[in-house]
Amino acid sequence: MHRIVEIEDRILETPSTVTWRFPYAEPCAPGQFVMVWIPGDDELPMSLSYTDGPSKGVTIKAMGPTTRHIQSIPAGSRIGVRGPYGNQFDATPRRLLVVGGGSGNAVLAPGVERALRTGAQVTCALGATTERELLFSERLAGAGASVEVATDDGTAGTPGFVTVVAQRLLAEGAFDAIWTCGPEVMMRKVAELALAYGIPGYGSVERHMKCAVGMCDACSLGPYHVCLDGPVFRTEALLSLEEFGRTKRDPSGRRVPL
Amino acid sequence: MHRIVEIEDRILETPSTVTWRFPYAEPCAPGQFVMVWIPGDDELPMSLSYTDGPSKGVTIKAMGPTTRHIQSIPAGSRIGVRGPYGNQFDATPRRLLVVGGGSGNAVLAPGVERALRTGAQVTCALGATTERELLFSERLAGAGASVEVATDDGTAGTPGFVTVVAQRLLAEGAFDAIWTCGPEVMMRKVAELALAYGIPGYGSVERHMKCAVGMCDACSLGPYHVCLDGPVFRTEALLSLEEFGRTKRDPSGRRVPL
Amino acid sequence: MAELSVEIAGIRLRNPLLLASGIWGESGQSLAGAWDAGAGGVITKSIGSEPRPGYPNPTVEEFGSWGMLNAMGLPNPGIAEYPREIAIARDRGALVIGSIFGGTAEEFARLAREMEATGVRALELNLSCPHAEGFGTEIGSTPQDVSDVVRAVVREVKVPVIAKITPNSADPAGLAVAAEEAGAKGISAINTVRGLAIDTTLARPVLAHGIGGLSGPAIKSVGLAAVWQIYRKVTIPIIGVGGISNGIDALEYVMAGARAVEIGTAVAHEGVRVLGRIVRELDDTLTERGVARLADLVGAAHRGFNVPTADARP
Amino acid sequence: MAELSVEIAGIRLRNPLLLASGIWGESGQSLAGAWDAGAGGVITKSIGSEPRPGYPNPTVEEFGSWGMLNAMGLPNPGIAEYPREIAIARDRGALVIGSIFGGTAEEFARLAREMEATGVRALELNLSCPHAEGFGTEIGSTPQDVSDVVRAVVREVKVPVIAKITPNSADPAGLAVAAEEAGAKGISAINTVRGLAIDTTLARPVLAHGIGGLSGPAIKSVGLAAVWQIYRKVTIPIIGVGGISNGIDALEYVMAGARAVEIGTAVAHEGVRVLGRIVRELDDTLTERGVARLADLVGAAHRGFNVPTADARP
Ligand SMILES: Cc1cc2nc3c(=O)[nH]c(=O)nc-3n(C[C@H](O)[C@H](O)[C@H](O)COP(=O)(O)OP(=O)(O)OC[C@H]3O[C@@H](n4cnc5c(N)ncnc54)[C@H](O)[C@@H]3O)c2cc1C
Ligand SMILES: Cc1cc2nc3c(=O)[nH]c(=O)nc-3n(C[C@H](O)[C@H](O)[C@H](O)COP(=O)(O)OP(=O)(O)OC[C@H]3O[C@@H](n4cnc5c(N)ncnc54)[C@H](O)[C@@H]3O)c2cc1C
Ligand SMILES: Cc1cc2nc3c(=O)[nH]c(=O)nc-3n(C[C@H](O)[C@H](O)[C@H](O)COP(=O)(O)O)c2cc1C
Ligand SMILES: Cc1cc2nc3c(=O)[nH]c(=O)nc-3n(C[C@H](O)[C@H](O)[C@H](O)COP(=O)(O)O)c2cc1C
Ligand code: FES
Ligand code: FES
Repeated sequence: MHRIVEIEDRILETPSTVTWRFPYAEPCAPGQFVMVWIPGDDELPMSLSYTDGPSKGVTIKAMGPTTRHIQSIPAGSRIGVRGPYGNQFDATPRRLLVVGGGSGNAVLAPGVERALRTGAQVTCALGATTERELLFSERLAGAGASVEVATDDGTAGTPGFVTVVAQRLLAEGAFDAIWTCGPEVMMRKVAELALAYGIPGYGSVERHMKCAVGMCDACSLGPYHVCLDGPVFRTEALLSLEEFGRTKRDPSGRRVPL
Repeated sequence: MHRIVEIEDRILETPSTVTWRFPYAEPCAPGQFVMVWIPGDDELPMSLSYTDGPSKGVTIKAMGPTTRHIQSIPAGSRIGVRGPYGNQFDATPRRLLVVGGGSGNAVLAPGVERALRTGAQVTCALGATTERELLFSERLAGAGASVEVATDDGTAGTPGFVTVVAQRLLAEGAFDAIWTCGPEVMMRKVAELALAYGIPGYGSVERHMKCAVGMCDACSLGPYHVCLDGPVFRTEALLSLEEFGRTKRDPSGRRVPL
Repeated sequence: MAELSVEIAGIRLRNPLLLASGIWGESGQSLAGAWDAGAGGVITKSIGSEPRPGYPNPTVEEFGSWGMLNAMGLPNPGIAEYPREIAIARDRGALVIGSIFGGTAEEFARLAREMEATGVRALELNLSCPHAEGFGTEIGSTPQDVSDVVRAVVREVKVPVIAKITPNSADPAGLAVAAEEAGAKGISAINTVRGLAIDTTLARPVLAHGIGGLSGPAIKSVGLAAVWQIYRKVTIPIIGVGGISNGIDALEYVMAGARAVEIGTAVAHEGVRVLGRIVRELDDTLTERGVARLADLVGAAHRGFNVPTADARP
Repeated sequence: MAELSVEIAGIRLRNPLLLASGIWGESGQSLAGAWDAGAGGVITKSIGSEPRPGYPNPTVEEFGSWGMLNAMGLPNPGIAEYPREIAIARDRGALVIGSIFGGTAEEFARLAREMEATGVRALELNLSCPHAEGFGTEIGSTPQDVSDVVRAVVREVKVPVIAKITPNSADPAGLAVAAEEAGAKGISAINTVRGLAIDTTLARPVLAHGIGGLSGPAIKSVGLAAVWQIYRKVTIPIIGVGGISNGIDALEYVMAGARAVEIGTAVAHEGVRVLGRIVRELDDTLTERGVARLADLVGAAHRGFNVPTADARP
């Protein structure tokens, strides 16, 4: 059932990304997502960027018509929320490497905070196209993570892809687990690194979603359904899928290039 | 929902009355009734004559086609049961007078046993047409009640109506409450006695039942519904009803003489 | 305190909650009890020409707390006996609507005359009982049937006539349109949805009649769909029925297009005090949301709503 | 171990549980997954002539654990793209039934030819989607429509044709009879029941399309009633659908007259392992009750059952 809630807080994170905080009593875990309904517009899957306490949050990047429209919706507006759905990030790593890109950082953030609270050592490699688009690097550094940054245009941190930073961190330090979320080409690279270093990897994946409860098949990914078996998968499992990083299904169910 | 159960025990109580014991896990209280479905035949309201433990019981007197058919149904047969429905006898009297007639004794029995277990003094005046039809006098005497009997034909106890015995008991002893169940003319007399002696009276009443959940209006009795507000009523309330002891409704809802 | 009174078919109701037909409707004292409990009006059991005992038990099967199947078989004391029950309810001040059922348009017309004479404020025609051979849905399943019955009744009586429509139809709105064109002053939607339950240990239907009608929360969305579609096709007021058990449910119906609602299955277990509770919930909700008049919300969910096409996206 | 295999429309199923159309039916790997989980067969998503994205979200609203409303809008990749998905499922050994929908009898016939060419073992015609403008119920709501479509399809293909019937009808059995007379070799009943949900704080329908279809436990009794009535009118096998979520539910359908059943909404949250669970429950129940062959129970609830009259009692 949809619950109608008011956006209590609206934070402009970057020029193209907004966070909404809203009251939502359901227990939620890092990695899980909710379906967010903009009445009169679409309903979209959004990972929770804040999972603790009575007030949950999502962080939304402008990608198409609805997510662009979302950027201008004021606090106090009403939205529909259902969920949480899906699985969560493993709660037990001790030395954790996190590799995020773009809005993927928002998906990873609450899990990083939880890991830090339970005493883990967390190193984050966070990527963005440009400095102003960099998401949650301060939030995670403030929480106690060691944060390295990469931007495509070199306006902050290492110039180039975040995977390069990740590769260096893996060469330098020891990790028990790698978490990743971002563009699939990036995640494929991280998955390959995890394999090469023999470290368990976990990646949060996106596919088109409609029902979110494992019925309509919209989100099928190989033998899996992202809404039911994911969104967090072992990167080994992802690597074995011919679709991963290459194709997805459009709303009609046709396979299209990613 | 109907639960289908097997009759585990079948006891011929009198030539016209049979008791069925059956497994039924729902908690039940003295005074409450269940709907008993004879597959292929009717479904009828029956007060519980055994309310404790995993095995409940009903005691059924042959009155018409279905209750006659019931007398010959063997143990091991399957019946449908739903409920329990309705309210219960007051659980707190200390000195209790019980006035039963015919199959009404079965309705009163589990309440008497409960009262005795909680330390009450119980005096029972039990009536029947004839000795062989007398129901549960040994059961209640065995449980510790002081039992007096009346039969219409004088084959046992005081000849004549049980209300005469009740009147004598009321004149002799002191009581905190009177319970009654039997033909309505008998109950009306008991209700008047309760009023005259200023003792709270409770009577269990029958009306035609269909839904048993307070919806169809079949069991309406003045402003009450026997399935919802009863079957146990304060006798004062019953006395105030023009219908009590005089008319009932047939299955079509027409008022007919009792 | 929000203004809850509404007008349907020229009758002002103190609030939009009506006791549904077949619930607490055989006895005048029960009808009066529902009125005293806070109903805006009470609808009688559907009354026919002759006393009718209905089907044998089991007549009811409950599904959890979200549904109920019944096949009562239209038991009723018959139109000759029934006026005394209505008199009891009217003497207590109740606003009574008389429900009738018949096998032909002529029978409906005859019953309507007799029912009108009891002083009821309106008639509800049961064109929609899903389990009575020869009555109900069988006579109300085509626009032509609905039209014939409504026309015959309207000719005979002065009180407003409300047609109660079945959901067991490809097009409930088409039935409503037929009723409006034939002179009905209101539409009630819906009656129960055709259903069946089987006990697998006995390998037989649970209800003595086999087929019955589903009611309760399970059919709320079905009733809402019917009211929604009917609202887009007729101008006479609609009375929403089906699965209402709290104030929000009632409000859903109002926003779908209902001007009043009926409460049936929710009376089970709780009794008619459920009517008072729902009135209070409705009042509290409106007050909380700053809505002064319930009537302003009738059909509110239609405003600004456009049906999207399946080709709206790439 | 009871014998669970059944024959429908000349096809032997290893057990009577089919994955319902529209559930895990867009991708070949999902169909294969349902087969691997234990289904007796899998039915594809209803496929049309062109790729169709379906309606915008929200497309689904859940009611507790007893009901679900959906208006997907028949999204599908189109018949040109779909054969590769069927090939994946067939390569894994799955028994696949192809579901199609169209706007006219001719379109159905054309799709049927193309679907048959993919190697499906039977066709299911979706004559019953309650929320797709111009398709589904709109084309399957009269016996004439059903007859026209079935006849056109049967002429074109060799595989058996199964007509999926709507419950949103005064007489689902009449639709089934029309399908049988037109050459259908099986009847599936039912599709979803027309429904609507409104959010009262927003004063608007919850689903983007407004009207949707109700599924899940709420409609089990509705599906059972349809199967019951159809069984009394046709001789071809019936596939029961609607609200089945355990072995007893499936058995109710079998006793009402179904030779096989489809599982839809029960897949939600649990995934297709629900199919394996229901097969096991069915097997355990039969074994416990000493029934050797499920097929012997088809229609068992009809034996010895007589509809009583309402005048059976004084
Ligand atoms: C599990 C999950 C979690 C997500 N978490 C976040 C998040 O935390 N922050 C964030 O900014 N984005 C997240 N997304 C992606 C987000 O849902 C899409 O960016 C958004 O739906 C785009 O919608 P649009 O209408 O603006 O764009 P469109 O122009 O419609 O599409 C832009 C992109 O979004 C995809 N998209 C559109 N509708 C859906 C849908 N119903 N389901 C999935 N993808 C869709 C399109 O396929 C396309 O790739 C998540 C997606 C999934 C599946
Ligand atoms: C709350 C309640 C508790 C009861 N408890 C007992 C009990 O413990 N033992 C017992 O022997 N009897 C009990 N009865 C009475 C019993 O239900 C009837 O005697 C029985 O229904 C008769 O059915 P029949 O078909 O054999 O007779 P019929 O010939 O049909 O009728 C004989 C009498 O029973 C009445 N009756 C028939 N059907 C019903 C019905 N559905 N509901 C109510 N009355 C009906 C008739 O009106 C008539 O007065 C109880 C009744 C009620 C309402
Ligand atoms: C036990 C019962 C008896 C009913 N009898 C009648 C009736 O006599 N006439 C009628 O028009 N509707 C009858 N109905 C239908 C209700 O009036 C109502 O339309 C339906 O139950 C849906 O509403 P609900 O979900 O609130 O019960 C009956 C329903 C029930 C449950
Ligand atoms: C999300 C969803 C999508 C569906 N899509 C189709 C479809 O494409 N074709 C079809 O014939 N039925 C479709 N149906 C109907 C189901 O096949 C089934 O008939 C109905 O849901 C009742 O069964 P259930 O209660 O087990 O779900 C769909 C149902 C749901 C819930
Ligand atoms: S979104 Fe429907 S199956 Fe995942
Ligand atoms: S038996 Fe139906 S109201 Fe009591």
